[in-house]
Amino acid sequence: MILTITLNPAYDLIYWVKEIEQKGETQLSRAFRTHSSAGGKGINVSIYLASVGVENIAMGLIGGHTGRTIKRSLREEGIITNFTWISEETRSNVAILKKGQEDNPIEINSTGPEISERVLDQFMEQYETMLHRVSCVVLSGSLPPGVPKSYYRKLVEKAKETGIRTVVNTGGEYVRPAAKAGPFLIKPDIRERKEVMDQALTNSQSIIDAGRKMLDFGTEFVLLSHGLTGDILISKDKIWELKANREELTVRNRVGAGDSLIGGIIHQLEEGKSVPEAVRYGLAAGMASVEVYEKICRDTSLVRAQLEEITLNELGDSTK
Amino acid sequence: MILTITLNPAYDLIYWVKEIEQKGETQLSRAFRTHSSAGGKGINVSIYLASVGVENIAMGLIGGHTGRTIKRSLREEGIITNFTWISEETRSNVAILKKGQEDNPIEINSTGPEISERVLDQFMEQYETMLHRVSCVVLSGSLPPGVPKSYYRKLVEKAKETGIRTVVNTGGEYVRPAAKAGPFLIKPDIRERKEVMDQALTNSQSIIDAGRKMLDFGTEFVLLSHGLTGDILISKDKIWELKANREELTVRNRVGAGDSLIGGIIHQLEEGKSVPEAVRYGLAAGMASVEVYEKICRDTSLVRAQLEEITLNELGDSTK
Amino acid sequence: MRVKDIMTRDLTAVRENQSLKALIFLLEKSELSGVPVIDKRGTVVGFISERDVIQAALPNYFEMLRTASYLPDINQLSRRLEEIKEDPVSEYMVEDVISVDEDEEDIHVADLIIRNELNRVPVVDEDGMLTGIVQRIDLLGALL
Amino acid sequence: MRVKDIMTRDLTAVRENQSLKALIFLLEKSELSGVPVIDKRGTVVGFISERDVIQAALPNYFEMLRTASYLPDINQLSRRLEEIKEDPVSEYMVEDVISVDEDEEDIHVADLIIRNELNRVPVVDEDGMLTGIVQRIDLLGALL
Repeated sequence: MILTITLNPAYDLIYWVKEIEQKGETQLSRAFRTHSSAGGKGINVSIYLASVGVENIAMGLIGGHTGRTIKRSLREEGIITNFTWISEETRSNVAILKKGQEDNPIEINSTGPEISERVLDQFMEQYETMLHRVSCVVLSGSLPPGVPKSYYRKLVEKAKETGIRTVVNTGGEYVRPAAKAGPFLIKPDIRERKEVMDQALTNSQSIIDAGRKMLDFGTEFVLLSHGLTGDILISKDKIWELKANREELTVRNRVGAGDSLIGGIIHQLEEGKSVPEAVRYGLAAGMASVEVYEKICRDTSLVRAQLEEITLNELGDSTK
Repeated sequence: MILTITLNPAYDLIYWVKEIEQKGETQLSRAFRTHSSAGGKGINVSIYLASVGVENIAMGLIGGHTGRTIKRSLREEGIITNFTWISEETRSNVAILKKGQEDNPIEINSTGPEISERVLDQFMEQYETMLHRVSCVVLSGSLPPGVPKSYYRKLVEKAKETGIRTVVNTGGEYVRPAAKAGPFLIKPDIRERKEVMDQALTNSQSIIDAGRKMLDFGTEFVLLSHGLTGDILISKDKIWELKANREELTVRNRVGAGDSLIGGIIHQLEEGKSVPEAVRYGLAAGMASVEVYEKICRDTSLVRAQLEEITLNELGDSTK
Repeated sequence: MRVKDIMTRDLTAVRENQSLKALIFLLEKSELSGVPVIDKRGTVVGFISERDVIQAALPNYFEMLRTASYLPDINQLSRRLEEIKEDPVSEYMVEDVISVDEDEEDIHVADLIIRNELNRVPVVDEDGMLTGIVQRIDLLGALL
Repeated sequence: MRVKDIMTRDLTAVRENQSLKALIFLLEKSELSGVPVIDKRGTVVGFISERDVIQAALPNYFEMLRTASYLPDINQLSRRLEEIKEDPVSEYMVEDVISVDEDEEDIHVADLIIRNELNRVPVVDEDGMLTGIVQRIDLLGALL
């Protein structure tokens, strides 16, 4: 059983538009297609996992009308829910995809409500209870206001105490504290800033250096998926490079691609695959997700087709 | 008791952003303020009316998670709800207001779900039942796919049979059929296209000519609020011009201004005011709504302040 | 406090001539376990709930469940429901409906709800027209 | 069909050491009338509902309502609730909780729910850990 954590969930609204026209006093656009779904990175992983039949529990903080909508829609997906309620309304995020420019969407996010200590205590109680019945915890996304920057460290440590694997997918200032707890796998999110652990990512060597800093804290695997070179997976004693053929991808919607990657990795680890093979599959799941309008690609044949476009090579000894 | 009809409601999400920046592969923006609320033009009128203590019933078609959210949030506003359920999800509309350019928002609307005949039959039954207990019906906004263009005509006629006043606020192709039924007051929505009843609106005379065409069908009052000249109110035998001082308005959010106008008119008619005086108040309510972040201005002192900026002049005999 | 202070002003109801099928659609979408039945003018003429639908499909179902000797097959129930789904709700509703008016004391409704183990009580005006509903939860919300 | 085919896989519950105040917050936000009570490991140790809270605040409230002679004041209830709101739920929960497991036949749960007039029955695994809930509405949803 997998547990996903989304401390700052959102309801995702995706609009595909032909163009945005000036009409009278507004720049008006009528969407020719829309997709809405419960979101936030951990929840997206849950949706991916449920779509391939991997039983999972979604935890996190929800509130108000939007919170109820999220809970209901996860229930319809077959995901086990165990949320902590807050008094404020959960945020909604918007992505607008203009025809022909789907690879450069307009994304409007809001910060999300401020979280009180009382809520965090309640969440921690529920989290500790859930650790009794899961084998892997996925910690994804940013933290909402009011939650200490080091919160992922605490969550990873609690899981490790109980002997549970942890996978962390977060960006910016949340990477370092999480890495310090030494999770099983960490994938820093570097879409917004090509930097991690104060290390600018400019070429393969800088990526490997940044990865090593995280391994030093006891992290077992670091995945840096970045689009600068091939994607790089680093363990204590090995480095792998994964090269995907992204040229021929028809971009329909990038939202959820990174979460499909994490979902794909966990799905394959559950099936007993090695970490490098699982990562290769995860990349394929991410690429397949980009090619469908829905946030998550539910068709595994599309994933398998992408898998053939990805090569996995051992680069050598990471200690050198 | 007032009845508002919203056949194509939406959940409105409004985001205020500082700028939209290119970050990696997306044009990302974090909203510094958000406002979400049940919407659609008739529902906005209901919210306005409830805010000034005018009892009203909201009817229309809702579905799915968003439909439930709309129903709940109207309940919290103190509005009586009597919706008809559809199987599909109600749409969400988005407005993005960039700092310094609040008067030119980006608006993303979707069409809304296709409505079946069975749902329309069900709605009509509920509508006819409600006509036994209201004194005025407000028909606002566009019609969703599947609803005949002439549907407002049918609704206005049913209300007139029972001796009930009707106020219509719609645009484009929905204006003519509604006008044909001869409602009490019609306010064509010309924000998108400065044209009504096949008459281009270029100056006062063309506005008066377009208005007369609607009066010929038995409509009692036509209000053309347009920003070309002063706003013009036309009855069978009189014309009034209303001039507002819009120069000093600080635009915070235009969404809901037109609905506050209609709400203000009905509020004042309920208090026994004449139509021209009610329209003057309505314009003030619309202007006050533009100056607040919320969709509807709930502070009547702001409306009264705007009222002083509006002059009402009788232009003369409309039959000449 | 009075009923008007705690009631939910929602007029969700089913018309007496509507089919069980339409009722089931309404209960499912609105997530209610039962709704008032009204006539053309909006006057409350009955109340119908999920339980009444089951009773309609298999009149002796609850009886069968109560006697441990024989447990009926759920498919049987679904089949019977298929046969009667076009029937009007008026055939299966409870006609002797308990309702309250807006000016009654909340304690009186509390009494009605608890005494009769009700989840929802329709609120009507002097002409018997539906003006809302008191839910058990509204009552508790007022207390807590 | 079995319980696992109709159950809601939601683990909303209250810990035995949490306060009545926390319970009331949870019931209000989640719009549930009652939730299972669990221990630190997630084992179901009881069930608590709005009704139990009222009973806790005013033990003889329902009695009073049943005897027409005297109707209690609702404010009295609110005051008592204020006094006990920091008490743990374990003091007021129903300990003898009826639960089912995922592999039981749905008809058996139907029987339990109807016989005992329950709205919700917790589902537990072989270790007694909460895995979900069967709501009366899930049961009917399966039929209709």
